[in-house]
Amino acid sequence: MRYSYFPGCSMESTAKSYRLATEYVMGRIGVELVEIEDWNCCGATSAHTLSAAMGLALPARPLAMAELREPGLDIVTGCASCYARLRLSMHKARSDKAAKYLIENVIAMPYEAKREVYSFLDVLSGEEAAAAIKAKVTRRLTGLKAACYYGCLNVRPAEVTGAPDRENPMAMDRIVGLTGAEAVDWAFKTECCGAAHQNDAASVSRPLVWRILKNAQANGAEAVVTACPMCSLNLEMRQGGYRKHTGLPSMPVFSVLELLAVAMGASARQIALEAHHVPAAKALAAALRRSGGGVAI
Amino acid sequence: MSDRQEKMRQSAEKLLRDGEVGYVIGWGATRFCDRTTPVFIDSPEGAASLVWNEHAVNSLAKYLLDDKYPDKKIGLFARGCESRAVNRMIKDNQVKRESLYLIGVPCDGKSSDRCRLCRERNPLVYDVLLWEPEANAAPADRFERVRGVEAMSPDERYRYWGGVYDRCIRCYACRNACPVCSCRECYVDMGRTGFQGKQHSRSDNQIFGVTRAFHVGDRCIECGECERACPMGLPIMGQTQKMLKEINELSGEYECGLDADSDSFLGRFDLDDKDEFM
Amino acid sequence: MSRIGVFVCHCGTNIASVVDPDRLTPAAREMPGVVYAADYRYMCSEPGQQMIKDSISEHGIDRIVIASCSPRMHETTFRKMLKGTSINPYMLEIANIREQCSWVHADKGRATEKAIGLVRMAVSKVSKNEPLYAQSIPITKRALVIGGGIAGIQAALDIADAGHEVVLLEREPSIGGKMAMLDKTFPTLDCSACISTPKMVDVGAHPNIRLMTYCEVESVSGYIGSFEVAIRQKARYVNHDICTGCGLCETKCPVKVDSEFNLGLSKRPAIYKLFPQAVPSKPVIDSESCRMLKDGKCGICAKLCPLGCIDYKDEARTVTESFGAIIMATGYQLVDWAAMYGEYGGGRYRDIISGLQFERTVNAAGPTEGHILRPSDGREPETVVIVKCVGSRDPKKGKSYCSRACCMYAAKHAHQILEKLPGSRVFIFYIDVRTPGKGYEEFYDQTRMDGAVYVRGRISKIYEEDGGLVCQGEDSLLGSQVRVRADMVILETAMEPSQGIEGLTSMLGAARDANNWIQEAHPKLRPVETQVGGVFLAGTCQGPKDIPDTVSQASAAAAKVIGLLNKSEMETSPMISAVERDKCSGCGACVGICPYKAITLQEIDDRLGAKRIKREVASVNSGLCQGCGACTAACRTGALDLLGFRNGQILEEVDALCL
Amino acid sequence: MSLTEGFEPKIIAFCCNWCTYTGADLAGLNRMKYPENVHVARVPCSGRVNPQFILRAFQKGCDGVMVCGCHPGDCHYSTGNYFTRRRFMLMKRMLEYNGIDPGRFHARWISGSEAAKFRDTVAEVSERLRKLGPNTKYREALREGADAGKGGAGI
Repeated sequence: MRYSYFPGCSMESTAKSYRLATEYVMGRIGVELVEIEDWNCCGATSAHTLSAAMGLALPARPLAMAELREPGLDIVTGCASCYARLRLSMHKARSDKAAKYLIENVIAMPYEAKREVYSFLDVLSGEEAAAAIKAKVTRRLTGLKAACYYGCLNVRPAEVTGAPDRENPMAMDRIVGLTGAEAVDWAFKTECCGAAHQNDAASVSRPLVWRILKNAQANGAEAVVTACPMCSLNLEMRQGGYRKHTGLPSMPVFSVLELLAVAMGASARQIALEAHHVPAAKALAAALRRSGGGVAI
Repeated sequence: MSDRQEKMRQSAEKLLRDGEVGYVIGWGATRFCDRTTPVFIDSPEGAASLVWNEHAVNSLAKYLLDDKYPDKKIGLFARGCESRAVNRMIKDNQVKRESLYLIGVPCDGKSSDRCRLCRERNPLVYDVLLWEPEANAAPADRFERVRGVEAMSPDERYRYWGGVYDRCIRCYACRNACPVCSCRECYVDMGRTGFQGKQHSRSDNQIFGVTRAFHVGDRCIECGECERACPMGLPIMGQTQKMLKEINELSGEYECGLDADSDSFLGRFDLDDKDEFM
Repeated sequence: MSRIGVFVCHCGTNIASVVDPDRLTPAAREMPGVVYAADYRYMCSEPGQQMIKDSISEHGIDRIVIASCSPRMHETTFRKMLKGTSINPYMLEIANIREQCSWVHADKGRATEKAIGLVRMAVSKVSKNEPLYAQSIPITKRALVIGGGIAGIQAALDIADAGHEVVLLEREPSIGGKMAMLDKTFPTLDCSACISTPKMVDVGAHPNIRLMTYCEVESVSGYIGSFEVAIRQKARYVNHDICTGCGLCETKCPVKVDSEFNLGLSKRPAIYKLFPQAVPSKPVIDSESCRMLKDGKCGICAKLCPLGCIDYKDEARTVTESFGAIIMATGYQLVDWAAMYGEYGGGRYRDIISGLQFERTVNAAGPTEGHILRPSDGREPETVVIVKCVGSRDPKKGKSYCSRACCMYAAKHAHQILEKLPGSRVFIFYIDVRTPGKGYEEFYDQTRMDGAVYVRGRISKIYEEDGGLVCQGEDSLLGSQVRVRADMVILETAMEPSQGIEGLTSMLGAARDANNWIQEAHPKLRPVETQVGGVFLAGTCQGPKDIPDTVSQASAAAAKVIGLLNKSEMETSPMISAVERDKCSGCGACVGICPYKAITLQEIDDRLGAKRIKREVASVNSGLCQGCGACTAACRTGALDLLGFRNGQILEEVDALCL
Repeated sequence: MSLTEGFEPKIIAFCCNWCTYTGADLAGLNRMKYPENVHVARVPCSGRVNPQFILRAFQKGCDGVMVCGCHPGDCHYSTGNYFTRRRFMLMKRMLEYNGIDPGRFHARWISGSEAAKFRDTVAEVSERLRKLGPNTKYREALREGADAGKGGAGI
């Protein structure tokens, strides 16, 4: 399993634990990520609101680079925003001759969109990867009730993502299940978290985060699991005021790769669990204890 | 080359010896080293006269229409062009698949101008394939010639086609060679229907030209036999290709004879067809 | 050489004031083949017609041209006139020199010139006319009604009352359809069963109606007046000839599966009647769930039955019956909302039900005996949200059309909840409220007075939280987001054509519209006919409608059928397509073009030199062909031609104009 | 110039019996006025019109040809005009490709109620043809006094 890899900007900054967990897990299950040479920002979420051409061309450039250097490899990214932008450029280059022409003129190189763009969820839910995960899980997170939050951009728009179910996707739930944790059935898997407007319209956007957390808790979840550094950041950093408004305790937020890493034996330090805003290690430690492993995290 | 020729001879011989087919249609030598002729082999011994070289130009499929109700299967050497013709004939209910034995012979390119538009060298339908499929060569620009005529002014176009049809001798070789011309009696041969006159004039020749395009244009497999057969060397595919080009533009990628099921353009409709007659 | 007579009509001054008969008539006389030409004040009048008839015999005329008003006006008149003469009624052409000449042109000289041209066209065409003979087809005096809902029931009763035999076919074990499932009907709130079950009983008892339940149409051939329909009687495993419908067998059946009639809100045994008032009131065994039929172990019902009706070896049978006319009354089904609306939970929440499930819930004969209880825990809901247009008026996710009945039954549901559950609250989310019907707007007003809260906007998401359903949407009048916590949600879902409509319509050759409803022959003027002669439409198979409209259409379709069956034979137009077999190569280009499936390829014996061969040629069914001529334009060789509008005739017209 | 002065084009209009022919009749009932150039040939359906008829009309001396029928979806025979639409979309392009001026062939949907549309269409086509002048293309050899010998084989 080899992929051209588009890390995205968050991986380099706020998502340290996500990055470490990704490296840990992919290494263990034998997925080789070939980082795209000289990749650039995909432009999310500002570029396409300012210039349609820029919105298409920015993500297309790393894709074109990837196809040039590694023509046999599909592309994978771990961020939902990046995924949505990359996929849109791929989709447009395939379906709209004018858009392809525009893209190629701006990036000054050919882009044939021959390879697919995948998310980590696509990669990890494949049969081969799932088998590898099963083989590598050494300790189980028994009884950890997690709400899988996919975010809107992993599934929408359907004609771009090709997601079979926009309301109740199950790929992450199945991956979480492999760690021994329990994915709860809840209603806000793909609801907007208001990420783009958390800075400029906080009074409107904060409640969007809160209602997601609230529904997760109402359905018995003790943690939220995401597949995107931006989703993670947003759900985790915007919990100030949540307790006051809802009377509910704050919620730890993990990336699905962190859960996998811990289940495969990674220590808290190895994946920098201490970098979380909402204390995260405790819930995992409790789950490990329940499984009888008793291994300190 | 001779290896392939040998395979063809062996295959025909066996089919005839086993009584699988009544006869085999293939190519045979002529007095001229750069010509072959279609041959009809009806004995195992005759198979030795089959040839396969770059001069095996004629499309053999048309001969099937001369024997639509055979007692035994007919063996036919089929390249891409023959197979597309057969598909079309099956769709047009002219021949039955079960009365044919198609000996697939991937084409290695022939020395004929008719092959310039070839997009499919390998048979699309066959009972046996004598050798490995060939890679398809990049065909010439499919509608290049049509675009050339389109670029002219209306009067220039009229002069162009007028000039073409002034030279037409109305021999109907184009029709006789065309694998999708399958009427029992062609309208131009009828006295009574009177769709058009038989006289040899520019007007009647032109009308024959446009009518021919209309009759075969949405089923044309682009084999180029009509132009090859034309003794006056007239560029008459310019008419059928125009039909195909317009159909392509109206309804998306359109090629005929790729299978034996697809309806032709004028035989069906789409509620969402373009409408310019409002 | 033909002997043509030309008769120029003045139409009072309508023609003669612009077109000069004194120029036209002599000009006509000079045209090739014309042996006589005359003009007269009113050709269509009694003396005018007499003059034509006299001239025909006097001058040995064998075909005529009448230059007069539009053929759409008097072609039939003059054809009738010719019936009393020596010449065939189709040896006639009309030159339209009134509507298309004297009335639209002012310049007398030029109008007269044009009239001469029009007459010349008609003269040329008529020279190629040939005698045509109308065929008459016998009418089988029996009707088939497909579908035993209220539309089929009404149509069958009307036809039977008029004295004709009817077969009423239903694929379920009982007639009754959707109306039998409803509780009350808007706007009068009379009990649905009370008005529909007596009709069901009438059907069962009517001497002219033969009920064929648990049956499906297997194939249809033939045409108006004589359809041959193969009907498949599914295996019932119960001998209905001796069964009295006592119901003993149902009591001890160990199998329990979801009840179709109660839409999964209750269970039924494997041997069952669809519902207590079923007609026929006799059970069938559902072979898919019966233990005896599946595993060969059980047989309890057979032991219980005092008359020995149970027959596990029963098999499906196919019978072929003849009919003169067919009524389609196949009705509708509700869309599968769970597959379309993931945002409403995609079927995961038990307390979101469809309007029809609510009908069963509120129905005294339903699973809760009429108590409004929510399915999850059997509690009475305090707050109910009703969502309208679920799947309707939603081109992106559902259907683009309006389902027509939902506005009214949504109001009815609100009314029933508020009446049965005092203190409850009902919110209705709507796009528009449409109440075009007698007493409908008043009913809607009353519902609002009762306390139903109408909120204009769609629901964007429903989710479960803290034991309730949160309905999130927009109040587009206030321009704000709203969220309502409900105990139960009712989705008023779109109607769509019944499953299986595609197969049935293609057997009949009837067209469907873009939404798969059966296409009527003309949206205004022939709303209960299909374009296939002898096939009529009743009820929602043609498009969404409520009960009053359904019943009206059923009676209208019945009237059409009665009119047809009252005749013993019917004349067909002889102006239809004809095949010249010698020319036909059997390419089949015409077959797919015919909208009536009138052309088939037929094998004929022929000779090829000394050899006898069988070959296929096109064959036109004169009962089905309507004479449009589309096939002739597709026929390259001209083997197909349209009688009355032959290629040769039209070419003559063209040539004549260009002279 | 001399060719078009005082020139009145000859137009044949193939009209379907159920829509356009009825619309033309309605124009008469309403006493609408339009040029005398157009002669209607009645056909049951626009789908009945064989492309051969159009070629023949040009050959025999019509200056313009119209094919008119019901609007798509309204065909009396339900689907006839969908085939008309395809057939004549191609025909129009083939004629133009062969050098016939686009103004000489027109296909139009005119319903039974669109008397005004019939009038306007006829007026428009007739005006356009008046400007174009007589059609010489596809004409068969004119009998006497024509410019015989100018073209190739028998004009």
